[in-house]
Amino acid sequence: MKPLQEQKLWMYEKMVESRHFEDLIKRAYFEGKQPVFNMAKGPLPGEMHLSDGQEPCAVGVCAHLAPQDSVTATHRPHHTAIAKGVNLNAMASEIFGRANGLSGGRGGHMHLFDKAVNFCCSGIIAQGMGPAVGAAMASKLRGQQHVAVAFIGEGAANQGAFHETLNLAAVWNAPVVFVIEDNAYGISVAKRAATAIERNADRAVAYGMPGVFVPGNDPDLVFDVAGEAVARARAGEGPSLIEIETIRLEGHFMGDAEGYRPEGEKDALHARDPIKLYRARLENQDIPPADLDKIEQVAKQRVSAAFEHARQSPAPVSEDAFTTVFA
Amino acid sequence: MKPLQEQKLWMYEKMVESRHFEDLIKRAYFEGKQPVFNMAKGPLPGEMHLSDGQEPCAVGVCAHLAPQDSVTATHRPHHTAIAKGVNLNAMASEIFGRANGLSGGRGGHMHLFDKAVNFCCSGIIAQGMGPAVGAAMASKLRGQQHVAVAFIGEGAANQGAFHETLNLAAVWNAPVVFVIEDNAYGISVAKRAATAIERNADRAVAYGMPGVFVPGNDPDLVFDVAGEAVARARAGEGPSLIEIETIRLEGHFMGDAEGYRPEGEKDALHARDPIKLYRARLENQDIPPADLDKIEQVAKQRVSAAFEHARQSPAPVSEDAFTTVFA
Amino acid sequence: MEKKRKLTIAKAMSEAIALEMRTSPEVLVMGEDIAKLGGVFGNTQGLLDEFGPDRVRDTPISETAFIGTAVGMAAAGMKPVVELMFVDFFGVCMDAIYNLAAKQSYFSGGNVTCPMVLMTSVGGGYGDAGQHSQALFATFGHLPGLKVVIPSNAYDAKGMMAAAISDPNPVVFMFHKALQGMGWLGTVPRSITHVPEERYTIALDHAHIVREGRDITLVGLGHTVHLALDAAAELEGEGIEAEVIDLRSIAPLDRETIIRSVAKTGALISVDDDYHSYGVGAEILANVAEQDDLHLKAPLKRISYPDIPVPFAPEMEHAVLPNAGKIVTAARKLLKESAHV
Amino acid sequence: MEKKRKLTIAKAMSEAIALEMRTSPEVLVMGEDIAKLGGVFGNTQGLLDEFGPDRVRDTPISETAFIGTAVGMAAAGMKPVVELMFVDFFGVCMDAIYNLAAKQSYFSGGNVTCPMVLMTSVGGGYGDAGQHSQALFATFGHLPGLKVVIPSNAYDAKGMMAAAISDPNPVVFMFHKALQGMGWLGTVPRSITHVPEERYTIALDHAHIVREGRDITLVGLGHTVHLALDAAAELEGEGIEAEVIDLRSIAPLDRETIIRSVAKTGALISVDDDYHSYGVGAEILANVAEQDDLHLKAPLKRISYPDIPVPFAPEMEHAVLPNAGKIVTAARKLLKESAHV
Ligand SMILES: Cc1ncc(C[n+]2csc(CCOP(=O)(O)OP(=O)(O)O)c2C)c(N)n1
Ligand SMILES: Cc1ncc(C[n+]2csc(CCOP(=O)(O)OP(=O)(O)O)c2C)c(N)n1
Ligand SMILES: [Mg+2]
Ligand SMILES: [Mg+2]
Repeated sequence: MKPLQEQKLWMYEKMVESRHFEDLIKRAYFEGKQPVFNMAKGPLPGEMHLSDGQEPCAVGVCAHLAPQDSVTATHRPHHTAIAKGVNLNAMASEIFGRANGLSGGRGGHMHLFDKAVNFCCSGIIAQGMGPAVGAAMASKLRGQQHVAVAFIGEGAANQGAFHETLNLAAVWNAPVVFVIEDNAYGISVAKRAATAIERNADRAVAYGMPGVFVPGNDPDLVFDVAGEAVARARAGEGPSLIEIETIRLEGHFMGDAEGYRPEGEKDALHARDPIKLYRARLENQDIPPADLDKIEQVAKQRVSAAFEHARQSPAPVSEDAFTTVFA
Repeated sequence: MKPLQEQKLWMYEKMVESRHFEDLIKRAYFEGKQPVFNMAKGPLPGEMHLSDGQEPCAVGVCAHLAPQDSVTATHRPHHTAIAKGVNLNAMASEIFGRANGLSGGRGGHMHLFDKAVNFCCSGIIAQGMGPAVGAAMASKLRGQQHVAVAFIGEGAANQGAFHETLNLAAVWNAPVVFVIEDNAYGISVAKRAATAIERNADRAVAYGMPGVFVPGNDPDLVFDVAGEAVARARAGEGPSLIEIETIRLEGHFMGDAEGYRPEGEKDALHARDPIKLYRARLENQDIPPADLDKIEQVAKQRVSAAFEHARQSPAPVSEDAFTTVFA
Repeated sequence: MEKKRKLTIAKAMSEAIALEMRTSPEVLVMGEDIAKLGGVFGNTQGLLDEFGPDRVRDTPISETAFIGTAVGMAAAGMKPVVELMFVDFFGVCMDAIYNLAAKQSYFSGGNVTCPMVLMTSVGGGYGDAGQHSQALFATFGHLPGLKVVIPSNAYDAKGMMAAAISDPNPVVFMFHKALQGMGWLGTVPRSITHVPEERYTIALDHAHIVREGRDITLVGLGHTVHLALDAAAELEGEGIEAEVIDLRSIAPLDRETIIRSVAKTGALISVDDDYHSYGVGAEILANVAEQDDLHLKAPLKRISYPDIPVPFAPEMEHAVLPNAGKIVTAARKLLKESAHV
Repeated sequence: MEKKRKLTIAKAMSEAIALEMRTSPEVLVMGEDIAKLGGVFGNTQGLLDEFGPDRVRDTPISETAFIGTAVGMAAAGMKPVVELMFVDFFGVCMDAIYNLAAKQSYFSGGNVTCPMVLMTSVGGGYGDAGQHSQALFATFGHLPGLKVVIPSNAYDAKGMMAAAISDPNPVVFMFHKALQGMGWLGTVPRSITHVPEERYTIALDHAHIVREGRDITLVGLGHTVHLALDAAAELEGEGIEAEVIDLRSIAPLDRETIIRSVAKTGALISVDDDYHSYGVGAEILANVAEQDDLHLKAPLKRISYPDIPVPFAPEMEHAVLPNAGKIVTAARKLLKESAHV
């Protein structure tokens, strides 16, 4: 399944949008945290997990999804959220902890819920997988054709929830796709030090479902493989597992010095920046650079406006802490 | 790896011993629970999970183990405990809740610990697997050649702990063998309704370890396959997974009417009683029936003596409840 | 005379679930052995036959997966009723319960609710030992975002289950094995009550005064309500009138009803069968101790399960469980001492 | 003058572990990111270099597996120190902790011990939101068979870690992020203390009176000890002498030290940052309320974290956390009211 030109441009746009989102986060994050880095300070307190480099996973998969389809994401959710169409203003406000954020500032960056596009995420490794199966089963039981996608990291594939949910989804023939973003690290621990086999996609045989490895961090290849899996799910043919080779261009969280990486590894990664590579490919495919510039500009503008919106939005009041605990 | 004649006779003996143990439990269990079945009453209160039919799994594996090797078993532990050489008197006393039981009556039938032979069990599905990896790693780190075996049911192979421990054991090259007793049911739920693929042994590929399915509930076949796996572990070549086809001749627990089994299934099972079949095979191999009778008699006598011992042993006093919570 | 429909809690639960399933296609039931078997504790009997395997689903032994699945279904507007067979198994799936279900509303600022019921059996006393006999009320009550309820009789069980399924929030519905009405577990006869055929609900945030009295307040929940009632009956013979409160819910906890009662009686014994420290009794006592206008005639008292694993042998288990005798003795002692003041 | 070795809790922990590892080959460390990275919270810094990858083991993200593995190692006589990176993750692995580790001694009648340490970070205040900021003290304290300790400063951390590793029982060693001494988390300066180079132990079952006073007892643990000390300093200016108790351990709980103090002061405020209901404060208050010979001059009081998930935005989070101001206000109020009695 090859992306049409407009799908390619959409993927490019969303990758740029996501990257610009992270770039603006980077700047804002260190405000108030200088000269001594203190996570508690500044407009963006707490941990911050950026998605730079992993954009192809998000766009290649979400290109196949409608708002009615569900996505559960992880502690590293921005690219996924943006590709899924989460409201950018409300998302930025949420990450800035503002009263008009997705949850009014209660959740923060690891807990983004947007009901309008059926997006959510959780900070506990692999635990979003069950809810994805649930969304898929709800659709199936209602006779709808919506699918669900659970995104996880390669480190999460060693968590019990991975096994349980893949098995359950297979037994119940749930319309769900499990997507592993293999960025080779779980914080500081290399995949090969934590995972018994080279490719998690091969674990799909344990559940009688297709498992496909997507090399190269390539949006078009992800699009292709994810397209098959989503179509399969929509057609009622059951779940699939996809593992995408990707790269993490930033530290695990902001402030991570990445001393655990072998000498030189990080530099090599930057040469593989998927957005640059994709742009080069599109140019090679005779898309005028000016068109791409324009897309880039619009996307960045949208993100900047969202940040502006967030920064100008009011903070919650302390009493808000006590509401919405219960519906 | 074929069992020697003395190993065959040992396996026969332990199977008979185990079955007689369960037979005596059956009688004792219903004491005080008549005419209305009330689990709380009689000398053996609480749930009681019998192992009738599953003896080949225990003896075929434990035939390769020395007391220094470790076994972690399940909520259905009697056959495994007996094959591992757990002190029969102390075990019977424990199940009767007596002061001289393995834990002085604190643990009961699902919590049998015998340090002398490195045996323990846990009533929470699949949770004994981690401790088996731990015993294996302790041996490895100390430069010893002891191995550990974790027994589980086929239903347990859908629990997260299964996945996590197999992966960890593989990554750490732990001298451990994972043994699944596939009796086709987890309480009332058939394997095919709960497990995405036909054979759990095939899940071993997800961990890069050998996975072998043993058909026929056959002690000699189990002996063969387990022998390879134990030798592998002892040689430092890492973990293995074995799934043994077996049968559960009694209900999940005592009192289970088994209404969930298809018509006639249960009767057919009895024709496959592994002890009868094994005896027939031994007789075919020219072992004099009288020798087998003798073995049987001695084994049963040992069990009966253990029950006698248990029944005559004193109950704990209430204050004992407060000791050994901490060492 | 009104015809009595005497039902067990098990039957009352399945009846309540069936009523909700009939009127709402969004309700479904999932768990281990809840379909073909009808639940190890009988509370889903008959549901598979009536509603079929799509809506009454046996699961693999994968609590993390199927409880997480329920959370996702609830987010999508379904109303799953899931069973954790024994509360003792919470350790394999608590994240789905306390970090997902319990926080879904909050993390979404109220935009995504979590209308699910987690029903789970609690309690010991029948020799099932340390991993199958725990109550763990406080373990659940301590974590925000969950409603945690426990019925003491069939009438309440039906109304509370209906309310739980209708509630837009995750409700942990704990049923006590000693009250469940499964023959093989024995049953406190008082838990088998008249249960009207039609649907009704019982509020999940109100304690219930099951017996009025002026001399001392006995607070219980689930099984210990019956122990308190037995104790009250015995104390009556000695001229002591005990008020007995059935908490019904520990989260939210109906603090007012307790405090109002103690304001009247001036003495309190809390009785529960969960572990002692950081337990139910601690919370009950603390609430009373925080009040500044109560005139107590005796120190507050709690009877609970000691801080030890549940032992198997009945000689030990029965000795350490709360019982009516312990309540009577404690009440006598408190009131006697107070008389000397 | 004695030379001061000012260490953070993080450093004190790793130093204590290293000392035990040097003398006992049975001690090893396992957890996520504890080897190469030296622990997300710095408490295993340097151990990989000194002891190598056999004894300092990074694990997969498989808490059930590696904590269960630790239980099996402990059964075999090793002394594993394992890390659960954030206590908030307990939901994926609690069975190994509370049904295996905690009950190994009991289920074996004392024949098989479980000498392991589970170290885990607790607490919020730095904007890490609802799944990374919880304290969950009572969640662990409630379950029998575990020792549950939390140091408030580096001196204590070193001695308590040595004691924990030497203990034949499972010890949950909770370290508070606000005290850890990682620059990026900020740190209460008072938690950075002189730490002697040599090995020493601090008993795990004794509370510590960190400040004496006659007017009111303030009980805290971990971070809230410092809040109580700050409050005490402020109250001193008003002529109120507060006694401050550092619990150090919540299981076992040193009930006597608390009761003795309240017997002297006649007033109590318990301060902790775990959820309110069925929490630490409940247990502290209940213990005092059960006494029959205390003469209290005011109702008992607890300050804790409310029963809500931890909100992300600082405007909400900081408002709901305990702080010195809240303690001062509460103390003033209690003592003022008591003056009117
Ligand atoms: C159950 C659980 N264990 C540990 C953590 C801490 N943690 C947060 S992110 C992370 C690494 C995750 O690695 P991976 O799944 O590969 O995702 P990535 O960060 O690479 O995107 C860990 C261990 C957690 N959040 N939840
Ligand atoms: C985590 C957990 N979930 C559920 C149970 C209840 N339970 C006890 S035995 C059992 C079935 C186990 O099936 P299997 O693993 O096949 O073992 P078998 O009983 O057939 O020997 C179940 C579900 C439990 N003890 N632990
Ligand atoms: Mg990764
Ligand atoms: Mg089975």
